Amino acid sequence: MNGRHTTVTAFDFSGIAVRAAETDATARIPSQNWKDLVDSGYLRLFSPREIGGLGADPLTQTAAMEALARACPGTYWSATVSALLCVKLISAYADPRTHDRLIRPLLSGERLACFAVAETTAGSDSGTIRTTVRAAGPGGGFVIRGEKSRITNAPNADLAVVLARRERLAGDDGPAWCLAFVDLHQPGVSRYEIPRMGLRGMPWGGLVLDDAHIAPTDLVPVPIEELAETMAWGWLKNSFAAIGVAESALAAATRHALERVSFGRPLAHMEGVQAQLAQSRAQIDATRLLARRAACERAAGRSARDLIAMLKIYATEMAVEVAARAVQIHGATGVTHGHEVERLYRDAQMNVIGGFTSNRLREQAAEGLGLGPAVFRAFDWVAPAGLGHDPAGLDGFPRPAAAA
Amino acid sequence: MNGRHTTVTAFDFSGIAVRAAETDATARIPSQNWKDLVDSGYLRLFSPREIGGLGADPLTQTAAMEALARACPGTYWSATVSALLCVKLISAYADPRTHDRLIRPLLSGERLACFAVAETTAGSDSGTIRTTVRAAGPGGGFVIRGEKSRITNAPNADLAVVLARRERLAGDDGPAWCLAFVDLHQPGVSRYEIPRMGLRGMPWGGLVLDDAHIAPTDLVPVPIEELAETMAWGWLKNSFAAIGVAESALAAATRHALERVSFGRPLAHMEGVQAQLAQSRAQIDATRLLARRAACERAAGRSARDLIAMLKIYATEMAVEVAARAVQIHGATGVTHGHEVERLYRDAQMNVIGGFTSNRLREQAAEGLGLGPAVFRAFDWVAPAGLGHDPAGLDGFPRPAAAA
Amino acid sequence: MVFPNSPTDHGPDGFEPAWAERARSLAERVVRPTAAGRDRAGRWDHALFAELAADRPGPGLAGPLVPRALGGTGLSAAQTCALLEGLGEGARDPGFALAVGAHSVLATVPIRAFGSAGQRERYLPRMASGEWLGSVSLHQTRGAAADPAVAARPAGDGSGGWVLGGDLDLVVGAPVAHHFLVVAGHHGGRTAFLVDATTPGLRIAEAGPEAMPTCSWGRLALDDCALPQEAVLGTVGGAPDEVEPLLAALDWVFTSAPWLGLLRALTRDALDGARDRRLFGRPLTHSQSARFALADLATQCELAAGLLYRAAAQFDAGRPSLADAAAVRLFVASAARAVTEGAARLAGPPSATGDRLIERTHRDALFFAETGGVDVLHPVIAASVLELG
Amino acid sequence: MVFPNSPTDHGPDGFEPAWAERARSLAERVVRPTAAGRDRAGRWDHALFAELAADRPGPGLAGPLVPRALGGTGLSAAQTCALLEGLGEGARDPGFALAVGAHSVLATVPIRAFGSAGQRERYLPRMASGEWLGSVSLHQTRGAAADPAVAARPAGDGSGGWVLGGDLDLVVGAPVAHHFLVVAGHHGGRTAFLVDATTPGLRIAEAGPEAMPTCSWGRLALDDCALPQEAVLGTVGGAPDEVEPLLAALDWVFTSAPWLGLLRALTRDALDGARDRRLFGRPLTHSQSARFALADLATQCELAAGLLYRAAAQFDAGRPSLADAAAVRLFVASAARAVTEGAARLAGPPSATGDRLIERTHRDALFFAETGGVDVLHPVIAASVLELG
Repeated sequence: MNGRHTTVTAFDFSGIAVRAAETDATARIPSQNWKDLVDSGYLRLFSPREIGGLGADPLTQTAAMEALARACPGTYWSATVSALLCVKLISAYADPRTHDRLIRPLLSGERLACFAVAETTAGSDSGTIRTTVRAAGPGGGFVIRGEKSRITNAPNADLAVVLARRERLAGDDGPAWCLAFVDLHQPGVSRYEIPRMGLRGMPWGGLVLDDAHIAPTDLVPVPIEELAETMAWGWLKNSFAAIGVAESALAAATRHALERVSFGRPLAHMEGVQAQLAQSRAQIDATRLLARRAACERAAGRSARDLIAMLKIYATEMAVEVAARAVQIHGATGVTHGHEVERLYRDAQMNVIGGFTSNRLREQAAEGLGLGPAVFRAFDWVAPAGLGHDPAGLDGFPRPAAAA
Repeated sequence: MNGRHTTVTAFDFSGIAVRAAETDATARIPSQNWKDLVDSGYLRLFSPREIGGLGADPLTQTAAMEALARACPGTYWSATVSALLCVKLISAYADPRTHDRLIRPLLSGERLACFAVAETTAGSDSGTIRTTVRAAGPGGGFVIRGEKSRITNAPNADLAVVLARRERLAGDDGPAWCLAFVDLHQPGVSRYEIPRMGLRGMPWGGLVLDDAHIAPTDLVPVPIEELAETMAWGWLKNSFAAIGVAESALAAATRHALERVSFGRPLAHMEGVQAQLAQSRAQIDATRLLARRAACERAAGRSARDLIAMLKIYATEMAVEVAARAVQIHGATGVTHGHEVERLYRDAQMNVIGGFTSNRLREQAAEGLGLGPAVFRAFDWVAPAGLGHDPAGLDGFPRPAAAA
Repeated sequence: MVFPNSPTDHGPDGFEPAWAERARSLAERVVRPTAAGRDRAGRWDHALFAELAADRPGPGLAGPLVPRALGGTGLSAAQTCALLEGLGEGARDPGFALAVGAHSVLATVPIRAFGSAGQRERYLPRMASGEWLGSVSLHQTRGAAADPAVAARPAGDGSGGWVLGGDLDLVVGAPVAHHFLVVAGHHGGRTAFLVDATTPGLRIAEAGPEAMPTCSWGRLALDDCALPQEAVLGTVGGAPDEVEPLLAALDWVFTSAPWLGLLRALTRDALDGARDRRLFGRPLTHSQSARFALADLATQCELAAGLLYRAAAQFDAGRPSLADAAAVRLFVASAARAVTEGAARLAGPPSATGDRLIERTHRDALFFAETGGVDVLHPVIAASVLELG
Repeated sequence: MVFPNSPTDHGPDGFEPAWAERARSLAERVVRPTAAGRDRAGRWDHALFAELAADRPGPGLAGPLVPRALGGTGLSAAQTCALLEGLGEGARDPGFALAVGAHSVLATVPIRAFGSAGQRERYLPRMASGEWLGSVSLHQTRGAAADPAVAARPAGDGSGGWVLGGDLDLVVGAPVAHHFLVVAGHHGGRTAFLVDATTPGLRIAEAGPEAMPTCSWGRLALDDCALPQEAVLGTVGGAPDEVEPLLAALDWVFTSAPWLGLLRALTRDALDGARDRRLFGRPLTHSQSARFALADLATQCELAAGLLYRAAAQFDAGRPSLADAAAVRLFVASAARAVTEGAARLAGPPSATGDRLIERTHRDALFFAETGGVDVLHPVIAASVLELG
């Protein structure tokens, strides 16, 4: 059986799809989108019933993710960061007593969360993170200070899950990093938007935390190496974003090929165009099958982290390729602002960059293959190997007495 | 010797480069850019002295093209369409008496020209062009009617070189198509802009010609098959745009790699990043060498049309690849709106689409290899070959009495 | 709110790792030791095949898709795929794995699907036991994309028999096969025939490409071969609906299965090799670029696996898809090139020793890609995407 | 206004089509007829080489870069590149072209550049005439990227002589060579030596990869080989500045040159083949997809040519660039894979006849890519881009 038809028809996000061009153009997710999302149950799919979710099986989850990503990648990103990634982070690490207070509003759609890792001068390397949490003093709790940048949902989230350094007092041997659950509606928080190439509907920007307050129970020290386990949900999110973008681009290219006649020949009848469509079809299918497998592995309680890393690399780069083919099949109309494939082409590259980049994930996949951790050596080894400078000419280096 | 250093330092368009981000953001070429272009002699490089040009040798021309494309692809496109492509078209086909009046202002920068081929429902296939020229009646001259779309410089050009059908009277056995040189400052002309993904500084849009008037000498019947010979100048223009974009992207990636430290390792010292830079370097060099060769062939009076077709395909797709690598090396900053590599990534795809698309040019290159003209056959041959429907299962088609 | 039942009739992948592992360890023990030598000599070793066929209650590689009632192992398509994957990985011999797949899938399934009761009872038990080797030409596993090479005409004696003439190249295991599945063109259509090797007028020559030499290539010359009515497989004129699409789908899926195993073997070798190899005074595994390449090889294997087992599961569900089968072949052939080249890069210049798996798979991957052929696969997939063709 | 003089010392490309054509027609007449047979037999044919060497006043393929005063043809680097391109295209024999290039460029130029007057007079005239065949190991044409395989120590008898020990693989034409250029590591650095085949303690075995068999591969075992002071080529300890970068640049440029010719031959074959081949009942040249593929093959050839002749022209200008030479090899190796695969696709499944150029070049292109090695080429180019390394 051909699984893709199941996924496409299972969830109806057609209203969101109709508004996708507007969402991109205005850089705002329409409120009706949120209403549709709440009604669809999407926000609850990824969580078990115990915490207010629907406990959907993994194939339902993946079908829903793909359907939403196809409808509107910007809306997909915003909703999935909050309802999947942030909820997983909170439920994996939070104190059960505070659990409910933070998670329920995210599942109901009343509140929106962001996951704040990157900073203005730091990407996926936690070693360069400067945002720091320290004890608030006599009043109890903690305060956090620093700037997080290039964060999905930062401009309008209610809650931030922030990766920060922990100021440790003498005798504190706990992890050097922590997750802080920061209420963003407080005086110490300001935010800004960052305009960008694609996924323009998605809220994206920075958070400036100026001694923002954190409740005592909302700080969780975490071993940094463990965190990647949960962050892999984010890579899975990007992968389905990529699948959605690619599938939309292929559908648009197919429609155009069937409609367009050039030199008296309908594009769909041309082998060169057929080859492009066929390659896209095979690549998307391979990606989706791997993505579903990864989701099922996770649902079965296995990490699948390295598999998801490999998936994210391929899926996101594949979608760029498929979107570029769709642009080419469309020709000049495909780069006209507001055309669906123009938007998909811009969106596709965002999935490559968002979360860990391909190179960062290749590092991790390699480590997962048993190659050991990355070993750094300064690039100083070409010259000693005799390959550091240009050679002499056919007659050697200039000599006082040049030979015949 | 390493030719690339010659080209980069030969022309100083640093002022234009400084304004490139602004040019993209405001979608307007600053007037100072035009002043710089006039002062540099750029607009006169491509024309012989007899018609007011500088008669520069081909390597100087290519060095200048690359330098301007590196500085600002949008400005490059606008200037080169007018001073190279349109001037070549006019001088190749126009009556020498009208020559001067049309060409001199383009070379001096007083006027700007556009080349109008595509229409709202037609691309590179002249067979689908509907814009038509007919005799104006007793007053003499001609009138032109139709809509041209997705035309560089259409929003602000003074003169349009328009490819149109010719209404032929009985007994007129001349070519069915013509080039019309249309003064755009007249009542029958209206224009519009088309927003688009990249090359936003370049004026781009449509021309609506509503019985616009054409002087008797400004209409030239042309055999359509000859026109590709002159249009190849446009493909060469795109190729250098691509080389400039790629070289800028590589330079930005190199700078970033030297500055950025991740996980305690400067990017420049990482073999994965080095591989990306090395591949880009080799690809750009190969492209530039082929581009220069093509320009020299043309300067020597040879067509090189098929060589330029192959060049345009590779150069423009190469630049997309190089720009994508630059974005990846930059990570999330590389997709932030206004960042140089974000702009280059958007610009790169425009060069693929502008002029003839890669597929159209592959068609032509194939014909140039002696494969004969394209032969169309409707896509009806998979089913007769036994590959048109899904096979039976392991037990054949469902049978009344299923076998053991 | 729409909240569908998710498809639970099968998992998302249909992997059968246990069967792959059984075949892998058997092939590693039985086939691999002689692979390099047989490859150099271009030699088919029937004893090896017999040993794999006789491995009961093990995988029984000769008859996995023959029903138990007819003496086979009665495995599912997914299990058979896993067997072939394991065979590819363990044997490290693309030609031998091709011959096994040609026999146990390409020559077997059309008889199971379209054979008369008589044909099924005559051929399948002896094929499942390994006594009779069945064979096909790889020119005939992509429909009639190529111009027909064999022509048939009615015998004209009222017997319902036929006379076949023509030449057929790329016949897997021809010199050692007992019978051949041959599609022939005739006035009014194309028909499939079962042609025994002993048929008068049939000459079998050893000849073939340099790739996959251990499968024992051959060429058939059919010179007025008279065949009885019982030699017709399926409906007269029915090949375009029956045997042709089935044979294509089977080839694209099951001939790809050993390649998945080969890619896994190459990837593991590349990992080991990169640990040993030194460049610029340090282990190659310290190079970020080499690490990236290894990650990409592993990724290709996982992607290929997903497509392969989806297509196999479609057979088991009774709804094979020609387009999805074509996607398997397209992707696996491309992965075979990428993984072979990546493995070669990581291994560096070849040494004079070693089992030369990279050289063999590199040579054979090109052949594998050619016989699939993007010029056939692309239109088949595009026909499905476009609903044309 | 800046209005520079354009570089007029040479054209933008430096192509030498007349020399390529001379070599092509000679090789087509002399070498090509036996290429497939020698490839199967893995045989070096010295008579062929002698015939090409003796072709005066023709190209004189044995000594193009040997000055006329020393008995050579005294051609430029660009002309030599053209000769090798033509040889590749006409001979259709990657191994033979490798052996010619190894002798006439790799083993010759270091002696011309760094040899003493005595060494130049002893070796170059006999090499240019084809009497003596010079040889190198392809392990030593990428600097000391690999760990050193040969160790040297001073003879210790005050003679200034040296004693060499170690094993060296991938030696082109070893069994038939007169002498070898060998770089050996020692305390304080690495030094280049000229080692005659008759040196006591040197054993030469026929052994090598399966690729390029017509070059006559061999392996050197150096067992306390005593060499006189006169065997040192260049400065003691000077190999990292002298022979190593030169040998790398020469290999990357001149060993790539025959491949450009091979790619042109493959492209022409593909054009002809596509005209003859039929698929889905019509000529393959009617398929848009096949036409696109042919256009891309031709494009790869033109791009590769530009890089190749730029690098050759740099030698003639006395300013060879290691990074630009590496770019040649990187691009040509990648083009070789792409063109071979494209040509194979257009040719379809191989027939049992034909000269098997695609199979040969496919096998050899992988070897060509491995011995260049992106893991060496990328850092060399990146070092130039980054001004690091």
